[in-house]
Amino acid sequence: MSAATPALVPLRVAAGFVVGVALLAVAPWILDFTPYSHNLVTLAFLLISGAVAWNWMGGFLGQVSFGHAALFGMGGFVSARLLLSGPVPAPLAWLVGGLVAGVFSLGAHPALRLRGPYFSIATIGLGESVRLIFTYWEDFTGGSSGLSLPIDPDMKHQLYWWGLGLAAIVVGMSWLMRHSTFGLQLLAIKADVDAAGDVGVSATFYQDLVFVLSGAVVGVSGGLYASYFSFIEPNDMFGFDRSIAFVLMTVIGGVGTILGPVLGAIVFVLLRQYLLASYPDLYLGLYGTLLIFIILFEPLGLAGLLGRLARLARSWRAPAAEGGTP
Amino acid sequence: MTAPLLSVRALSKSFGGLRALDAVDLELAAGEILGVIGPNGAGKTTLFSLIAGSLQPTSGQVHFEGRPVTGRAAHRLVRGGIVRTHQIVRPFANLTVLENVTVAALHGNRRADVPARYRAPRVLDFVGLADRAGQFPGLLTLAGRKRLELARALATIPRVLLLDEVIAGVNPTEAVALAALVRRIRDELGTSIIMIEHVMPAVMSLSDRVLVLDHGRKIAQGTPAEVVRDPGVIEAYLGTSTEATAP
Amino acid sequence: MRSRSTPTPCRSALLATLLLSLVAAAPRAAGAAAPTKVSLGATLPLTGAEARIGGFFKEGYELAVEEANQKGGLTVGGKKLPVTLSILDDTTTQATAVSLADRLVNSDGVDFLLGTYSSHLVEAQSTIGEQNRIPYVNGGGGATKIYKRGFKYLFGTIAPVELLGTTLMSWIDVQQKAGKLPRPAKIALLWENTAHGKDFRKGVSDFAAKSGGAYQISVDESFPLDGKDFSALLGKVKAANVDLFLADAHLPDYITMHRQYVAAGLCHKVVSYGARGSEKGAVDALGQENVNYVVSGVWWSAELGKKPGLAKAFVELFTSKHQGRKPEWFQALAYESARALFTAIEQAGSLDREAVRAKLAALKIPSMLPGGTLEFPASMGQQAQNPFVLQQNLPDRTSPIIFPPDAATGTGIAVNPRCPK
Amino acid sequence: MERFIDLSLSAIMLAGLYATMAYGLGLIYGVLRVVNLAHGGVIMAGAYLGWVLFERWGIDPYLALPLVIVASFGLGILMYRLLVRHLPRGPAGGPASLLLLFGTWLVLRNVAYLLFTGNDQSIRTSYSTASVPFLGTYVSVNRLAVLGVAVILPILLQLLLKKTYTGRAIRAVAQNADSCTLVGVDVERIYALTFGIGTALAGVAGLLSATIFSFNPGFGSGELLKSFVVVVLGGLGSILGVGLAAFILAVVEVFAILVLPSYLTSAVGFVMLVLVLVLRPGGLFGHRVLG
Repeated sequence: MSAATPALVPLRVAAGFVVGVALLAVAPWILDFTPYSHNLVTLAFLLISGAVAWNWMGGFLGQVSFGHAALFGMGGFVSARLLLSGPVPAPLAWLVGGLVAGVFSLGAHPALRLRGPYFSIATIGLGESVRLIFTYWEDFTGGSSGLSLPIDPDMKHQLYWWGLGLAAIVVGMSWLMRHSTFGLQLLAIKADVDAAGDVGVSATFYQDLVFVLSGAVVGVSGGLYASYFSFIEPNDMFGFDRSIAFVLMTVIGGVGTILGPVLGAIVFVLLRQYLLASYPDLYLGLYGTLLIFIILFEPLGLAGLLGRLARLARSWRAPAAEGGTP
Repeated sequence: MTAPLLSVRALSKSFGGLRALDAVDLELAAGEILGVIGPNGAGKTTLFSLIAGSLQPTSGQVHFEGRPVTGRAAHRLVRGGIVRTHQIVRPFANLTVLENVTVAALHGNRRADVPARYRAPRVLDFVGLADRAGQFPGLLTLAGRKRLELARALATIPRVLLLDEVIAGVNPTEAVALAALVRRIRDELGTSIIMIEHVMPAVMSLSDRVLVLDHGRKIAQGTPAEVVRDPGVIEAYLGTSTEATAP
Repeated sequence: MRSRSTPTPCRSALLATLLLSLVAAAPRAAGAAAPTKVSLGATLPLTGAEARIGGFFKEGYELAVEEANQKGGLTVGGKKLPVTLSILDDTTTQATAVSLADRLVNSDGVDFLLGTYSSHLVEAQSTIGEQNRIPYVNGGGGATKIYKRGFKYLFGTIAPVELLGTTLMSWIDVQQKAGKLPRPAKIALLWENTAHGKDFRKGVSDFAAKSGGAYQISVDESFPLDGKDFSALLGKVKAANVDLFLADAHLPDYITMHRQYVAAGLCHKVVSYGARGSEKGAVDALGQENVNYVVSGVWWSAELGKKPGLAKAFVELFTSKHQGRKPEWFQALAYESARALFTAIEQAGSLDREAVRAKLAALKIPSMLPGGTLEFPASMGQQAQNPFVLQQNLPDRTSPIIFPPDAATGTGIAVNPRCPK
Repeated sequence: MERFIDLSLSAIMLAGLYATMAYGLGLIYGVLRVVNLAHGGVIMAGAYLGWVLFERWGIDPYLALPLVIVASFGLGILMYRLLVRHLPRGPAGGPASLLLLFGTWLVLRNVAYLLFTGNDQSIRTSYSTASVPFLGTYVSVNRLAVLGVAVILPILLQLLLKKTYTGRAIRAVAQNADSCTLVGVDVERIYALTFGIGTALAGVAGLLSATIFSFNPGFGSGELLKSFVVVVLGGLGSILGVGLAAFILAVVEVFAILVLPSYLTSAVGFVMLVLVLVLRPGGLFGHRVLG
């Protein structure tokens, strides 16, 4: 799977991907989803898209953003405004929301030359100022009382497939990024931004590009989210907690991996839905402990853990043949 | 001699009150190896950073193939054909040796006729790292990492290669091998080279001409033999420095 | 970081699908057999920013359910059915409030929903009731805009916060007409930037606008929830030299702001923090001498229980269960919400959601809320319009009701005696 | 004129508070190059400790200062030994340290929640609302005391850094950890001590904040953000810069009310944070390490 081999998508990967997506697309009928499960999986798709897109910045480029809620909220409010303004088809509104969020993310361009903690702190500052300003901006966001969209149960039902489509596209993009020379350059920037420049990689260009892509996807998922909940409010959409959620999902799942953010988002939904409702006193500590353990013992998160288990299982099956290779 | 490939005019750089480089001129002809020597803090690495675009000069010009390139960003200069290596090697630790080179091969000289993914293994072969292609750089010896640094620079198909102490720090056997590699780069690939080096025997034997810097100024320039006889150089550098004779 | 050590794509896809089906593996709601119980569901903020109040609402709901079950349950179509209530924690988060309500309806199969607390959670969560055509009765979402969306299944026992501003101004107006306050009176209006604060502001400023110049709003500023330093804002109030200080704040902001207010040597003829003022927590944190004469407006007060009636019965029921602790408006509104739903169910004589919805829409029952009657007028988006009661803290540690006159248990003191002449 | 005096006094008092909040964050960054995201959690812990001491044993918050310092110093040492020590150093460790300490903060919050529930608490002393007349206006006694601590703390810190062996070692490690190892300084020990001192400062900030604000387990996030702004303005790692930066931030925030709606004045700090990071990454006063 080296980048030096032709970058065509291997048949096995493509087949697995298509089968997986197709299975999920027909799952509501096969598994006879209750409306609740249906909605929950839809939500998982939206979170997956957001987490995967965050991971392009945080994992592939190594720029940990604590301000992605700004882009999420932007996408959500632009598409909500469009949907409220007249008979705009919802997908168009989401797309426009995403595009605006993508362009909006360029506002962070000056911060992109900062690296490491400096960048992270700058994104906190950006995110919080955006939140305050947009909460104050009544005409656009409805101020602190937010915006309500008309209730449309059919639309909410269909969001399952829209969400699946978005998640599939985004995961596919992740795979392509990872296994192309494009991703190789992102990794080079992550490793050493100056050295990357010295071999001709334009860090500025790639960081801008990835940030715009990430912002656009997060924006689209924000738009879908607005349609899903029919009510959005700036303090929630732009909130610091939401930015943190992107970080938590990705890091717990496995930062810099393809599968990690997907796992992380699913675990996030599962935890919130089943554990937290019954053991509310423990959820912060649970996330905190997970985070600590992952940073100290398994930097690749759940994805890394699964990889480890898989290798362990393999070496168990063939103990004699290939013991000892890492 | 025809028009120089690279010419530097009155290049200066100040950091606050400190004048790190003071009105330095130099010219590099096609296919030439120019050695740059001088005591620590003489401004050698600053000179490289200015030419390669890592730093912005305070004043002065750089011309490459007759066109002004002063202050252009590093990644754009690489595409034009000027590339540098670092004294302290900086491989991308999270990429394999082959991938390290592939990244570099993606950019660099537009006149390349071979696609990046085919060029990278050839370059590795050229520097003698072909058998290490799948490893991560952390497993290489220092000499190996220096070769990787060279390979990465070469993968961009440079016209001008700025080598910052590629030989210093490795054991004598490897030093000889690396010096031979530098010569092969010029002889077989036709790349013009400016090299900063503390290892005197290597500089003296490889360089066509040598430029001596001290306190940010050029104090001498000429063939190795001329420079060694220059009284100013002897006083400023050879006479006082112990490093001059160290391997 | 070694990035190539993830499992192979095929296995990954399989795994993701498996995990997602785990998400989807929620039990299906039971089918429509003959009902053996009335099952209700609610989420409340039991953790997070509103945890304290979430707990109060839980007390109110539980009291109503216990009371109903002690009587053998609800009489539905001639049969006594016991009531069950499952309460989940929405962690004061909108998204959680929405998906847990979804779970209650579509997975746990509850018959009806009771609401959560605070306007933004109710506004988000009530969409679930509407989508699933299931009655949703709440006592925690007071913002008028929640009820302006034309929802048919949403009922609020909590009167609009706007009315709080109006009631406060009505009392002030009485004092002004009695010559105790200057005319025109200058107002400093400070409101937290939430739906709550915006409604309060609207109530006050609409009243002032219609007063024909009797009131002039000199300072009109919002502040963020959990604001920390109000000194600059209070400096502005001071410079404006106003007569009336009308603010709307949550408890922590009230404590922080009022400490700074007192320390800055401020004093106004009328001081109010909207619904805040009489709670024990505030008195403990600020000291009795500093909260004296603060006027607060609430939806309900245990003071109402001093006169015989429904409120008295409720206060007695509550205090006997909670070792003498008195209920606040939170428990009362929660209790009234549950009771309104119970009444509608019994009137409908079935658990049919449409029938119960219709009964709720037509409901008109005697209530312990100020005004004495609870109904959900369609013209107001099915939000109850009961008046507020104003209380004033007195140096003897009581907070009698001072307005409206029919509910009053004491007389209001219009010019704050704390202020130097 | 009176308005100007009012605003200036507000700004000075606020600056005192901001400075106490930011010293600890600045010190830890200056020496360990680690952004202590758990800073807000330690502030919260300090507030609760002060509250417990005051409510249970009636110890005045200012008399409780030494106890809180010792306890949060211990907490810091523990956090360093158990967690921070295991982080990779250098640029790669940056994001990891942020996340690790953020996780620690979440755990601290949860512990506080389990111990004290989510209810808002506050400390009310006899002087909580007392004030003294000054230049025709009133100044809160408690805020004056906070200002006093804010002025004394950096002086003590400078004395510690300049006059004691440990202090000199801390400064040396801040300059260059590698050469310290060579000359026999126990760098690990210095790191642990610094982290402890930094968290002790955060604990003090929490205790002082608790005398002004009401708090709950979520307390500290606003304080953390303000500390970021101050530390970045002052140049990450410069103690005196922190004091100056706190003053600048407070002045800008307080005087912003003359031109901005009150609600937006808190956004001013964040905008400044971003501008300074982008335009002058070394802080307003240039980059100095424990100057």
